[in-house]
Amino acid sequence: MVEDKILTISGIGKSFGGLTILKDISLEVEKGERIGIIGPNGAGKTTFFNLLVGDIKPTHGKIFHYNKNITKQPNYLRAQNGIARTFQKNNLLNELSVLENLLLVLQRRQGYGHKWFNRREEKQYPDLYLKAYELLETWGLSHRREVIVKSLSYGEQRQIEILLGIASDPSILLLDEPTAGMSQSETNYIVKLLYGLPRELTLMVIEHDLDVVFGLADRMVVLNDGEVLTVGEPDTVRKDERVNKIYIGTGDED
Amino acid sequence: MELIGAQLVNAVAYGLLLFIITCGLTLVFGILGVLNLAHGSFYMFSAYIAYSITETYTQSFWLALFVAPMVVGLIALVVEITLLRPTYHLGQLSQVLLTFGLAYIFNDIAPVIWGSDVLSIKVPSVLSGSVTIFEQKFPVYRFAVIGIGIAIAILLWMVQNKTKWGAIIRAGLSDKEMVSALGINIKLVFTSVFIIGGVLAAFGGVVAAPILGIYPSMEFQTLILALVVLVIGGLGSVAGTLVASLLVGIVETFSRFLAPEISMFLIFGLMAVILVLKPNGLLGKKVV
Amino acid sequence: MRKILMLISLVFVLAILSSCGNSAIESSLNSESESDESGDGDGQETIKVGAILPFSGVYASLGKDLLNGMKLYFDSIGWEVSGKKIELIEEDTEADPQVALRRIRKLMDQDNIDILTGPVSTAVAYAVRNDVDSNKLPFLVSHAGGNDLTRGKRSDYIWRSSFSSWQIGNSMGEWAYENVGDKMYIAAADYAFGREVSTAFKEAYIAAGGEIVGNVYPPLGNNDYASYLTTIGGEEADGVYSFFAGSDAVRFVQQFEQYGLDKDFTLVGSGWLVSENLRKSVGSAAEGILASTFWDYSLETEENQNFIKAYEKAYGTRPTIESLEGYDAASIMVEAIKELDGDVSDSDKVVEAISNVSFTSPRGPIKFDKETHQIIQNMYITKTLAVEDKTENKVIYKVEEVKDPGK
Amino acid sequence: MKTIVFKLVTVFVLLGLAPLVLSLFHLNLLSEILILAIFALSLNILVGFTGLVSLGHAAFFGIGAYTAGLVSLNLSNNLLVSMGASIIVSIITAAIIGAFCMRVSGFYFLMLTLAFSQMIYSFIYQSTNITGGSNGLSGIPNAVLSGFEFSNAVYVFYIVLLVFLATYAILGIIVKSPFGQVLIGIRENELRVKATGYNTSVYKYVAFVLAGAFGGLSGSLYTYFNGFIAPSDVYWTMSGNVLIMVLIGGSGTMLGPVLGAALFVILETVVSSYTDSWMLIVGSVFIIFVIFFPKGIVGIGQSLMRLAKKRKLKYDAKRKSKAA
Repeated sequence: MVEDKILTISGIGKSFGGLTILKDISLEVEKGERIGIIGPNGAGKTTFFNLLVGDIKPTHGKIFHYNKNITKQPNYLRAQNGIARTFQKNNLLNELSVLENLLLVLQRRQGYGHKWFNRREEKQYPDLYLKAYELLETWGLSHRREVIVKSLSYGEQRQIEILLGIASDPSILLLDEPTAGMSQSETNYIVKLLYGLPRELTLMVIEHDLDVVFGLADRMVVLNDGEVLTVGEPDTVRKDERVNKIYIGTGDED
Repeated sequence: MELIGAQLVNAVAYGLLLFIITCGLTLVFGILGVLNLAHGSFYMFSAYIAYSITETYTQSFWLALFVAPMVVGLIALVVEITLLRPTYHLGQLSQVLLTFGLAYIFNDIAPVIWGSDVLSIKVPSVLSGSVTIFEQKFPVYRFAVIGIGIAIAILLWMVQNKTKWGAIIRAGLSDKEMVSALGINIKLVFTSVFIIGGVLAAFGGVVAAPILGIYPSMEFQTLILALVVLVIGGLGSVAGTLVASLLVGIVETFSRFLAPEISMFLIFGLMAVILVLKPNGLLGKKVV
Repeated sequence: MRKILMLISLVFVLAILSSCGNSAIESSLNSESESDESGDGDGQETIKVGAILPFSGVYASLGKDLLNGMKLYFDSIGWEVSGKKIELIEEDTEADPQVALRRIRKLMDQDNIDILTGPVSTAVAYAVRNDVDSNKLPFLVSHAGGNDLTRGKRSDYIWRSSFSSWQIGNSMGEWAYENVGDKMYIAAADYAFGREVSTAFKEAYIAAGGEIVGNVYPPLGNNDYASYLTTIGGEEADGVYSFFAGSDAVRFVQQFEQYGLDKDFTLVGSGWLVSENLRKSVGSAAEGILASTFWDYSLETEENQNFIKAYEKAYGTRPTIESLEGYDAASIMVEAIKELDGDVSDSDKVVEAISNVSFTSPRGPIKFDKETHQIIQNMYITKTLAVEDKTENKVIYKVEEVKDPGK
Repeated sequence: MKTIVFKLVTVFVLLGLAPLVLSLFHLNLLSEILILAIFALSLNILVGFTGLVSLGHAAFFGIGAYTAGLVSLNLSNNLLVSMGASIIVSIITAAIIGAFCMRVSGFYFLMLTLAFSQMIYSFIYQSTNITGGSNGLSGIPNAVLSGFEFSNAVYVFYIVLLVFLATYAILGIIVKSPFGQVLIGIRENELRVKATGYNTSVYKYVAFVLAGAFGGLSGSLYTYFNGFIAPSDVYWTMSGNVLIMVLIGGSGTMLGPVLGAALFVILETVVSSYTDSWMLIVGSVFIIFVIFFPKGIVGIGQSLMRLAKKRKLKYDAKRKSKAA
């Protein structure tokens, strides 16, 4: 049934109390595929992500990662297995520095998370620090290394948010509105970074900026009222009347 | 059989007494998000003030029942305006700690004013008789406590469900930002609710004084018990507090009856078990 | 920066702590080799008496009464004995043994007191026992009644002028069998003292021929006795022996009456059930209670009447049993100092002198048992009567020269 | 590592001189400060580094103290035996209580820890036959180590000092370790740390047990120090006091709890000579700190230092411009 699909979502749904947020979503994701997810506010996009990463459990349906049923797997295990996410609202360790934020992700990935009897410092973990410096260099954040996160600009924090997602070296990265609230130049910068990500990394992107997402995605999923409205190539979706209708109907501001 | 029936009456009376003492704490937590550790101090001050009124100035229990909550309400007002209002931005934990500090302070003020002797309030003559049920005499005052408890429960339910204030309060329980978005003066709501919490604590102090007595450090004993009830019921849920009060009343009364040596142990055990089974208390919403 | 902070704090701590006085090493070596710690020799002009009493917390009122009683006696002799001034240094124990230990170490090491007196809480007395013993500091216990202080934890330097739990409970046993009935129920607060007193009563009562039909031990500070009272109400007994004190006593006695138990049972207990400062709060419910005690306001001896008169004049309120304890402790210390002609430099001589003190106190003739270091005194049975709109205790029986067996 | 050892030795030598300088009374005060400092440091793992506010930490202090006392009385008064037993029993207790407490957070955590500590308190209070009940456990023999008896305050002080420095060093390393950094992450934003792939429950659990172990250790020291334990050491006010120490000193720092403990003990000793209203004073001081100095004494120190630095920079700049 399941071949080498990296993610197989079969009929998942979620309701809170009497309210149904998502119903019967099914989707297969190929390795390396880039999927854009759009839909009006309240369509259930973030809930969908929360289900995939395991922050909430589905009311019904199943999720497979390769051939493994991960429906009941807790979120930290999914993260360990390579399903990483970014948050719609910046969700960082605000009182810590950029470097410390990054190191926390990297030390888990390199298996140092449980080490308790030596200080985490460059002398002890040269590889860890080297990797961190490398990443910061690539993302042009070296000069902000020691800055406390909360004193960064919003756009910079947004960059860190995405950087942390990538730093964990995931096989799938779920990006929840990566450019939300950013200026045009910042958006362009982020988009460039996203384009530059390695092709074998599977991406799922929720995005309001349709230009960004149509350029990036191989396939589009349109959600409306908790249901899949349509799935298809960006060009097809762009021309779909129903899609245009809901977008014109509601406006796309968040 | 009679014995069990009689113990049940004891349990209900004790449970409702706990409810009277605790409901103010619940209300304040539900709306302000402040776990008011000075709640016990309000309770204590009220009992002492009631003592002064009934023993020193007049003989009227009823006057005390009215005046003491007013005075304590005033104290609550001062506390809210001077201490809590300027510090809401510090976060909920800091506010708990502030009220904790207050409880320390109030603990030392009371003996300065009223001395450190054990005091008590006489029950008004109307309520001082006794009734025989289940072949056992019960003080009428216990039934009065049951009545008052039920009345307060109904009153709180009515306010919460039938009035505009209740709507605000219910909204406050679920979403503070929304309340301010509706253009309602949230500061006023907070102050009022804190005063009401203080008044309810004070009311509990007067009602409980003839049964539980007045003595130094009485507030900490009551506070701990109230916190247990609050947590079992679920933080912020008035209905939960009512259920929890009765549950604690029943468990404590019957454990005293059946296994007096471990009764102290059992109440905390009950709380631990309930929190493990239902981490948000019996009827509580999720609070972080 | 952290290093500097650390250094600063270190210096700060050391600076605060390093005041004058001889160093710890010297004093602790001294205490091992040399015998005498307290006092600075005969040349001193004042005799320092340290009092560790609770002035805050639940026992605060007891502590204040004890202090008032002591001061009353010292006032009466002008704070002077054998040409030496008496200096009283009070320390608050907060009824917390650890705090008490800290305070007593201050009294010993900083203030160099000559005699120690207090405390209210037995736990405090036990806590300080070893420090007192190893420092050879004469310690006159003026309230704490735990049996062990004059039994297993006996020390050459600790003498008790107040009472022991055994004296309180035992004195009621035989009398209750003869005058109340042959079946009793026991209700006592579940803490060491409550257990000790009720055990002493039980032994004496059974020895006299009585039968204990049941017992219940509510926790100390229990706030509602309804459940226990309903249980007791279902029992067949002539009386209920109870040990409660403070707010527990007020609640228990009041609720005992409210639940109608006073109609079927005689309430018997210790003097703290109906003590002077509680009876007003208890109200009419105290009427008819029989209690055993070593002093009562109603004692009609000349010594007692003088004491009461002086106390009421000084403080405008009736003395309590704790006031008497303080008064007596002060008298005993002064008598002992007199015998030594004011020279308290040798603690062995001080305790020797204390052991020889005997006089007629407001509570009756007292002397010390040189074996156990426990006071030998009369015990009284009182009955509480309604007088106008108040209640008064009345001594109805005297048990002479009650002596703790010491084991 | 070398600098740490150097620092430790320096502090040890400095504080080790204390018995020569201080009077017996002040030395005892210092011992008590150090014991309570260990206790506060252990709570700080939870409150300061993991962000879990416990109002039941006295449970571990009491368990450590009573275990040390009971073992000394009944089994062996060998220092290592009784201290080891204290730590083991504390760890077991913390492991059991922690398993329950990890299921809840925030206020519920605060309340559940309070509930468990009160359960332990009532057990100790009512088990008169084992623990001495309200009278406390007294007559505990002095600790002995290979024939040497810790018979006076000076010897006890050196044990306390040694254990204190060891604790300070170990905890200092742990909080800086990758493990400790995860705890700090949990304090800052548990959701993020989870999303990063950490099983935060396990980390919190380990922190809880660790705090319990060191809490028990400090309790055992208190037993050697006083030769006596009372149930009031397990009562919730003790938990409240240690929480106050941590917060006044500066939670989330290593030095803070130590300074907090020192201030608390010194203040109590000084204040109680003048007034009986000790709780009023400590309550007021506490409120002032919560409102104005939420980062505690250490926070004040840091601000002052920053200010001094700024001044110095300004001064230097001025001098330079003048010279020019």
